[in-house]
Amino acid sequence: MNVQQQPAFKAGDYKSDITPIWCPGCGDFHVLLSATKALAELGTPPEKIAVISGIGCSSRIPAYTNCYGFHGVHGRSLALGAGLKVARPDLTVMVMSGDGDGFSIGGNHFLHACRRNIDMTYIVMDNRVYGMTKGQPSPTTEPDWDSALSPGGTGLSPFHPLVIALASGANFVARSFSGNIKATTQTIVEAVRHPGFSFVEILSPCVTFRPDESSWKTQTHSASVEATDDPARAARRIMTDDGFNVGILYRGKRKPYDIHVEDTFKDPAILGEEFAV
Amino acid sequence: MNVQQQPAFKAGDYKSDITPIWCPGCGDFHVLLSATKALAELGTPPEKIAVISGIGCSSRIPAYTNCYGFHGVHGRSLALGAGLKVARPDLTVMVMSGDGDGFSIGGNHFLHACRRNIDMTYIVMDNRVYGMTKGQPSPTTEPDWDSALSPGGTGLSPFHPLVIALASGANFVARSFSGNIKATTQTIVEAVRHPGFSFVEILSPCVTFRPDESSWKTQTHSASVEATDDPARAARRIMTDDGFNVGILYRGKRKPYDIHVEDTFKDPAILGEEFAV
Amino acid sequence: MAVLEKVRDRETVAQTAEAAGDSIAFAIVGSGGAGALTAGAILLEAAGKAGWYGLMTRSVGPQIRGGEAAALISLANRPVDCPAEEYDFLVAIDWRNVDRFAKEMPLAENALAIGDPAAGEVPAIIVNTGATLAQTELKELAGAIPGGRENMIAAGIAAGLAGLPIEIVMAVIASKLESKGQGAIDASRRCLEVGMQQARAYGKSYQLRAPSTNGNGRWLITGNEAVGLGAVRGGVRFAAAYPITPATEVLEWLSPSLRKIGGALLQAEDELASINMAIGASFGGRASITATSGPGLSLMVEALGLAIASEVPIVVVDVMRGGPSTGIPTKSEQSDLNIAVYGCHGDAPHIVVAPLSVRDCLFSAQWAVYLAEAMQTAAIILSDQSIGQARALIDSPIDNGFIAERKTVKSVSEEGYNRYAFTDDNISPMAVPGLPGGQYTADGLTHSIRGLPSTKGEDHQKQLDKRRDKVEKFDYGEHWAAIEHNVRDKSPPEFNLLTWGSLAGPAREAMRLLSNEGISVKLIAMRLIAPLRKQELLTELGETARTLIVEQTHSGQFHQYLRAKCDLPGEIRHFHRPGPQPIGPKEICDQIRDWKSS
Amino acid sequence: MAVLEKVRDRETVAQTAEAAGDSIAFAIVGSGGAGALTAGAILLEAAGKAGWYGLMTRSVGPQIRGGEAAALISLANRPVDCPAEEYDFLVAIDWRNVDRFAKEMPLAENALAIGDPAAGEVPAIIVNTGATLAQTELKELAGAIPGGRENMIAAGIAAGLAGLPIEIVMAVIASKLESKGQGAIDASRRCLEVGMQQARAYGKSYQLRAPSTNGNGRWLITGNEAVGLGAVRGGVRFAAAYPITPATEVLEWLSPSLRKIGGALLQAEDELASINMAIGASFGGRASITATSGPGLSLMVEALGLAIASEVPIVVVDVMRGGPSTGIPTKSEQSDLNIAVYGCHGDAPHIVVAPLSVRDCLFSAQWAVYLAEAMQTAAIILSDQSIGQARALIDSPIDNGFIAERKTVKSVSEEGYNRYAFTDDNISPMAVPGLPGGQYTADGLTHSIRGLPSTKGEDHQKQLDKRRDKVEKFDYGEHWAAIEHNVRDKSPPEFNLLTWGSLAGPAREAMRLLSNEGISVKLIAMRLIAPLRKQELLTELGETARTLIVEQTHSGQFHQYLRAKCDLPGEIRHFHRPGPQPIGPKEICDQIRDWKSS
Ligand SMILES: Cc1ncc(C[n+]2csc(CCOP(=O)(O)OP(=O)(O)O)c2C)c(N)n1
Ligand SMILES: Cc1ncc(C[n+]2csc(CCOP(=O)(O)OP(=O)(O)O)c2C)c(N)n1
Ligand code: SF4
Ligand code: SF4
Ligand SMILES: [Mg+2]
Ligand SMILES: [Mg+2]
Repeated sequence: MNVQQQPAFKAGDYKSDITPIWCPGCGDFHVLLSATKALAELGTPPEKIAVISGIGCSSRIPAYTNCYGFHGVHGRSLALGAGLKVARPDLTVMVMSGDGDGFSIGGNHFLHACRRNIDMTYIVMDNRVYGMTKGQPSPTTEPDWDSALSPGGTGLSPFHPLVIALASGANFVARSFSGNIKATTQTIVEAVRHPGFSFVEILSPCVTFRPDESSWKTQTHSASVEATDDPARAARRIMTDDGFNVGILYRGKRKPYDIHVEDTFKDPAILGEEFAV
Repeated sequence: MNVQQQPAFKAGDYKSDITPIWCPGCGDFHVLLSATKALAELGTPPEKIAVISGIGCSSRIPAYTNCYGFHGVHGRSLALGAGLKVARPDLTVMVMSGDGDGFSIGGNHFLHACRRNIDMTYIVMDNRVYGMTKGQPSPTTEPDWDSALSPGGTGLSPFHPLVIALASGANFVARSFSGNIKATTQTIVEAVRHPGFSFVEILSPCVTFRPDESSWKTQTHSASVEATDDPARAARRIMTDDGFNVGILYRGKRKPYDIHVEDTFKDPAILGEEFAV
Repeated sequence: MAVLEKVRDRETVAQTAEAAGDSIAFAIVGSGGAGALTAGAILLEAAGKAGWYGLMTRSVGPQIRGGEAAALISLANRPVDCPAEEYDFLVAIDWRNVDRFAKEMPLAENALAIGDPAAGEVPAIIVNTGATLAQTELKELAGAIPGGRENMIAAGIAAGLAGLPIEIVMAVIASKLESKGQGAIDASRRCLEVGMQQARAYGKSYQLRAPSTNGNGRWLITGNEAVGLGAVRGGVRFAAAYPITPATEVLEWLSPSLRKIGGALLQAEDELASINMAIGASFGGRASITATSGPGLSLMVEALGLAIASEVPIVVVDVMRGGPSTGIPTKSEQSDLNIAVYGCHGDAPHIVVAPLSVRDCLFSAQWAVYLAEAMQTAAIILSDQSIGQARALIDSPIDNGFIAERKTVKSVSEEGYNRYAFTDDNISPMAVPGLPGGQYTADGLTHSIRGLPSTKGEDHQKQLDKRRDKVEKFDYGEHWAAIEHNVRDKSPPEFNLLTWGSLAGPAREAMRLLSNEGISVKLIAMRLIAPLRKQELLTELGETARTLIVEQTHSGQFHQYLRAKCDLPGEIRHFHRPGPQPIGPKEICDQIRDWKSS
Repeated sequence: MAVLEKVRDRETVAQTAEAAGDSIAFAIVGSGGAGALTAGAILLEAAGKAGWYGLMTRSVGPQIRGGEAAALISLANRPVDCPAEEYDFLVAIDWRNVDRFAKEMPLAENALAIGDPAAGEVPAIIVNTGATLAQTELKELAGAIPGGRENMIAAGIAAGLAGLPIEIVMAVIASKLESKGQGAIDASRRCLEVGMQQARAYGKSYQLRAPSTNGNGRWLITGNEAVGLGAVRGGVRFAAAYPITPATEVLEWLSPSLRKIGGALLQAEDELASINMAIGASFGGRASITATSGPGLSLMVEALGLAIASEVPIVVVDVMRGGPSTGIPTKSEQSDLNIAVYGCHGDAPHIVVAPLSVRDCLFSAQWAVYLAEAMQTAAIILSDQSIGQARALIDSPIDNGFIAERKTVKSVSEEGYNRYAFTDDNISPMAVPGLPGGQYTADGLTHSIRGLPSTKGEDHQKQLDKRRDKVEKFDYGEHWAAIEHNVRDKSPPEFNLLTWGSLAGPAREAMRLLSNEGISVKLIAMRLIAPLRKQELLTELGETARTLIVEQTHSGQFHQYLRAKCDLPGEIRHFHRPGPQPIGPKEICDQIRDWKSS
């Protein structure tokens, strides 16, 4: 991409005029801000970007950007994104999801998107709760978090998105905290630039159903070591981290998926020939 | 379980009189044999065992056993099994699947079954192909395996079932080769005995669509080291193995899921009280 | 004719016209955090304690939190069937976005609208109703009371206008604020008192007649809770859950409740898992349920077919919302009828039951569990947001006695066991895992009587016949519909009013209103949607030449469903509209009056 | 009346009665690995080269491999519409499990059944047909030829009996065995010669009349391939795939074919992904498709609703198999009509197109792509196993000219862009990503014209209206059905024969047979299932007092669908049966004859 030739964009150019329905103080506001800043830095014109999501508070984000958007059904954003990118390799495809949408109902697509390694960016706003449906435990929720649906907690050990991403072949793996706009912006920039499937987990507090997450501001700390390109090393590191380690943890070198729809087509008439007796 | 008090069972007691539809030479015959031998060794009466499957050549297995069976729909065997075990903790639940059924359409349930850690055993007959639908690449298929659906190969790096199992919390992780009846039998025995969610990948050749898999007989070799209970160590080992390393690789100590339906119930009349004004 | 009161309770008895003062309706609105809904809930409960019946629905803005909200409350001396179409008064804590709600709470002719001058001008949409406007400094008054809150002043105003005794309201508040200490309770009392004083100053009153009963045994329950309780009464001991609006409360009620009696709820990763978990548990011999809404039901249809073909009983609750696709999650519609009836691939006969009211959620859910278990098939409960999330004051409902009783084999003879054997009642006795000799494999493939996969035409045909016949020939008794006739001596009635599910409420109210005008109407509110009781329906439609069909869908799904199955006699008119606007009794009356005068 | 030959090709022209010798049918059976299917495929292709038309279906046992298989072949001097109901001869390489197939290939009165004495006794089921039995030592004869194979001897016998010239059969074999070298080719020739010699010895012949054309431009194609080709001709450039019987071949054909012209197929992890991938690609401006069967369609209905509500065009092929649930994957049925038409939650109008024959798969698929793209909605192609997996010799089909043309915006004015704007034709011009200023968010939530989520009744109603009207008011021309009348001068006809999809073939054949008896029948074979062309249908049904409806379902889904939507005139009879046994022309004739004489 030749950034020089692009007009200079500002974050505001990537923001729509729609007022988010998010609760005041929701971490997703910061994600939106960081994403638009990152897009401005990348300099791709808004009409060449597609922001794809499922259902959830976090998944409302496409309409708040000034890009093309698809607010699909619950859990299927990665499939929409994969089809779009294969059909339109010229677009920048960003899939943005929540921990319920992405890791619960959408878990299978996550596995296979990592494996497929299509050149796109997957950002999950992880608030460790189903916000939109008013506070049920998600796969990343702590085992003892009390709720109406799971009184006393689920008792289940939380899902490790980064480990799974790595184990199933994502080419770029990072974690960020929504409150840190600068780092989040930079992480998104690098995720988009990195070829293949890039995964960024953004810890994004739910002030309404998880007020306890206000502690994340102090709990998160940057990864003390540089990103590696060795999946086994990265795995070792992530499997023993405390979940609040932020930064870019892995930059892989796998070749992105390369089957795609061309810009011009041959006449399909040639396809009939094989049937002639 | 008090094996002493049970009558002595033979493998034949766990085998039904139905002739399998499998192709002559299919690896799944050996899996069936090993499973019935293992059940005989465990000594649980057939009527206290449920064998649950999805759809595929491999998933035909329940009716070939003399246990209770459920041949469900494609990809959902783990959900059937989870519901059954929570509702009937007294039963031994074995879920038996294929690589397509279990890792492609069923991938999400695999993730969450590992995480949930319900006390049951999950056996996947991995032949690295969709046998039943006549030869398409599955998630475990090599990237260069040629087929009508993916001419020249998918180009995708294969899915690592053991790594994913470990990363998502399975409590027992093993690999076996169907041709080795003795080792497979023993692995199944230990998997069933181990508390929580036990996962066994059995390499089971498809002689029809993957005749090249006849080489597995010589390619497989036993794991040179003892099973560990440290998931990080196990992960390191599995992430670098060649896929033909057989044996028990991990025995975890996580507490199994313990919410279940009781044997006797209180009168539901008490539940109305909260609504009285 | 299956006259209702013979078999069912007083809720369903036709009432004659009411004198004024027999019901009131009011709304409390405010922006997020202002506590309008809390105030409404307290008043509803207090009204119940005082002996009234009532219904509260809520309307909220799109914001997840901090958005405006309205509590819409109807109180009466008899069970309230549906939200009011006219409101007697409105208390606005502020006016923020009130135009969003205004359509849902049209003000009556001599209505009163109370607002705080500090909250700014009264919006035009309220002024234009012609309601009497009253200004009360809610904020100031609350500020003057240590720990005082505007919503409690508003509650006081409403209690005053409605004639709710302060001691009863205080009893409710005290039990809610127990943990907050006496100070909080006292502050609430002060607020109530001040509010009631204000109410007297308006010079208006909408007092209900003294209740005819003392409220003993009255229940306060939502439709979603009632579905849960009905299911457990019916025998459900296992539930699988994936949350979705507006069904989540069914699951949230079931989780702790099942635990209390020895059952269990398992939270699933998605709806594909939840329904299969329920099927697995049911295969293990436990009556099982899951609850969802349209998008989740879409994901369940494959496994529904499995339950039907493998003959493993299962109950699926669909609390309908606006569709298609994600649609309008927080609003009601009846447009999942098609998928509920026709949504499986292949020929897959099953049961669809639609509760007729908040209270009937209990009956219908319990009955549905019974039916699914008795026939070893899938039963769908088609509830909707309008009853699922409404909270009603009802008479404490007796257990209808329908308890899951699955036809099982107790022992197996030498010849062995055929899971899918043919029997006189078309129901094949089931072996529950654990029974020696009963081992079989349940299968969604076309199978022989033993359960083995078969491609034979004969096996296919006969198993399809069996599965059709078991549901078609079952004895559903009188419960397939609630039937009432408002003017008994005019027989046949001038009009049939044919509807289903939650629209039974507004339709019944319409019938009452029409009886005031001497128009004789027979209400047929269908509870059993599938299989359609064709003969019974035709008998009930009888010789009446005019039938009005009412439903809340865009395409007229119910009407087309009836047409598909039987030749409707006489002249048919069809009144239908999609959500989110509820269909009210007056609109239905207008349809019938128009027809009569045409 | 939309008389067919005006608009469509000769396949669909009504034919008058045929003299004997205008068609033959035969079967080659053998256990797995014996090569019965290979022999059949070679003969079919050779027949095409020789100038005949033909159809081959296959029946296989449950074994994945090594199970027995039968090739069922019909050849004629005109296009073959459906599998034969009577077979002229049968060559059995062995008799293993032949009783499994016997029902599918009933032998004609003067039929010949050839078997190898080495394979044991001729089974009773064959003996009892009364066919002339002929013994030929296939195994021995093959053994005597170096590299000889029994199936090639069988092919020689069949070619001899049918009168297929050896040089033409050899041309087919030579091209297939090219890579195996001259030795293999020579061995095959020897086998053929020996087989043909045997055939002469039986003293029977079923020779076809010399073909009327030379076979130039004849095509050999399966329905599944034809669906793929039709879709690509219609403009499809993206496909998403998850394999399932009997639809996999659509995907397996599309994968390399799309690649050849610059398109792409993406293999998905499941059907939830495949349909959403197709929707994503279509959002990007590419006409997109996926193919599945009933179980997969069940998993797709949620996303179908999304495509409909967000107005992103998409085509889903459902190659139907026996249902419900896993059912009978390898056999045909029409029982996914309900889910295809009614399977979405909410009100979700869309397109359902059913191909009428192997050849029509091409037309229908191409048209369906055109319709989906023109109306920005979902189109389901309801094919089935009986045409999808059948291989037919047809005239080379011309491109019907239907090419995807989506109404898009080319530039955006200052006022901005409303994705879901109202227009005269109810189709909102779509912005394709990349267009500056066209940015919008596609949404499955109820939305305003701009595409923003809305809970307003007005937005909901108007968008629902628009989505209904765009499909209802579209001009489908004459393609909604294929219509023929066998005895033109008897008007109105004595009977209407009303059917849909793949049953058009047997119904057309029945009509031909009845014209021999002077019974005048009008065939209405519906291709456009939804939206139902009610007016056109009623016009075509016309004044005929008797209409026979034929379909392959257990519950009569097609009949009920028609009833739901319109009042069918006159007397209606309904002939329906589930799979797997195909419904044949003679059964249909019997229905009509019975009715006539009653
Ligand atoms: C098929 C389906 N199932 C369930 C839902 C209900 N639902 C909407 S959002 C949501 C959870 C969202 O959680 P998450 O992705 O974490 O988003 P958050 O609201 O926390 O940002 C659920 C279960 C749905 N819309 N569709
Ligand atoms: C919903 C659904 N999609 C697709 C299919 C078709 N199908 C049947 S088995 C199968 C693949 C099975 O592969 P695997 O699990 O590896 O089993 P194998 O046959 O190799 O033992 C597929 C795709 C189906 N039955 N249901
Ligand atoms: S509920 Fe939580 S996640 Fe949703 S908008 Fe509010 S704060 Fe954000
Ligand atoms: S196709 Fe492959 S997996 Fe299936 S039965 Fe045959 S050998 Fe086994
Ligand atoms: Mg969340
Ligand atoms: Mg496999």
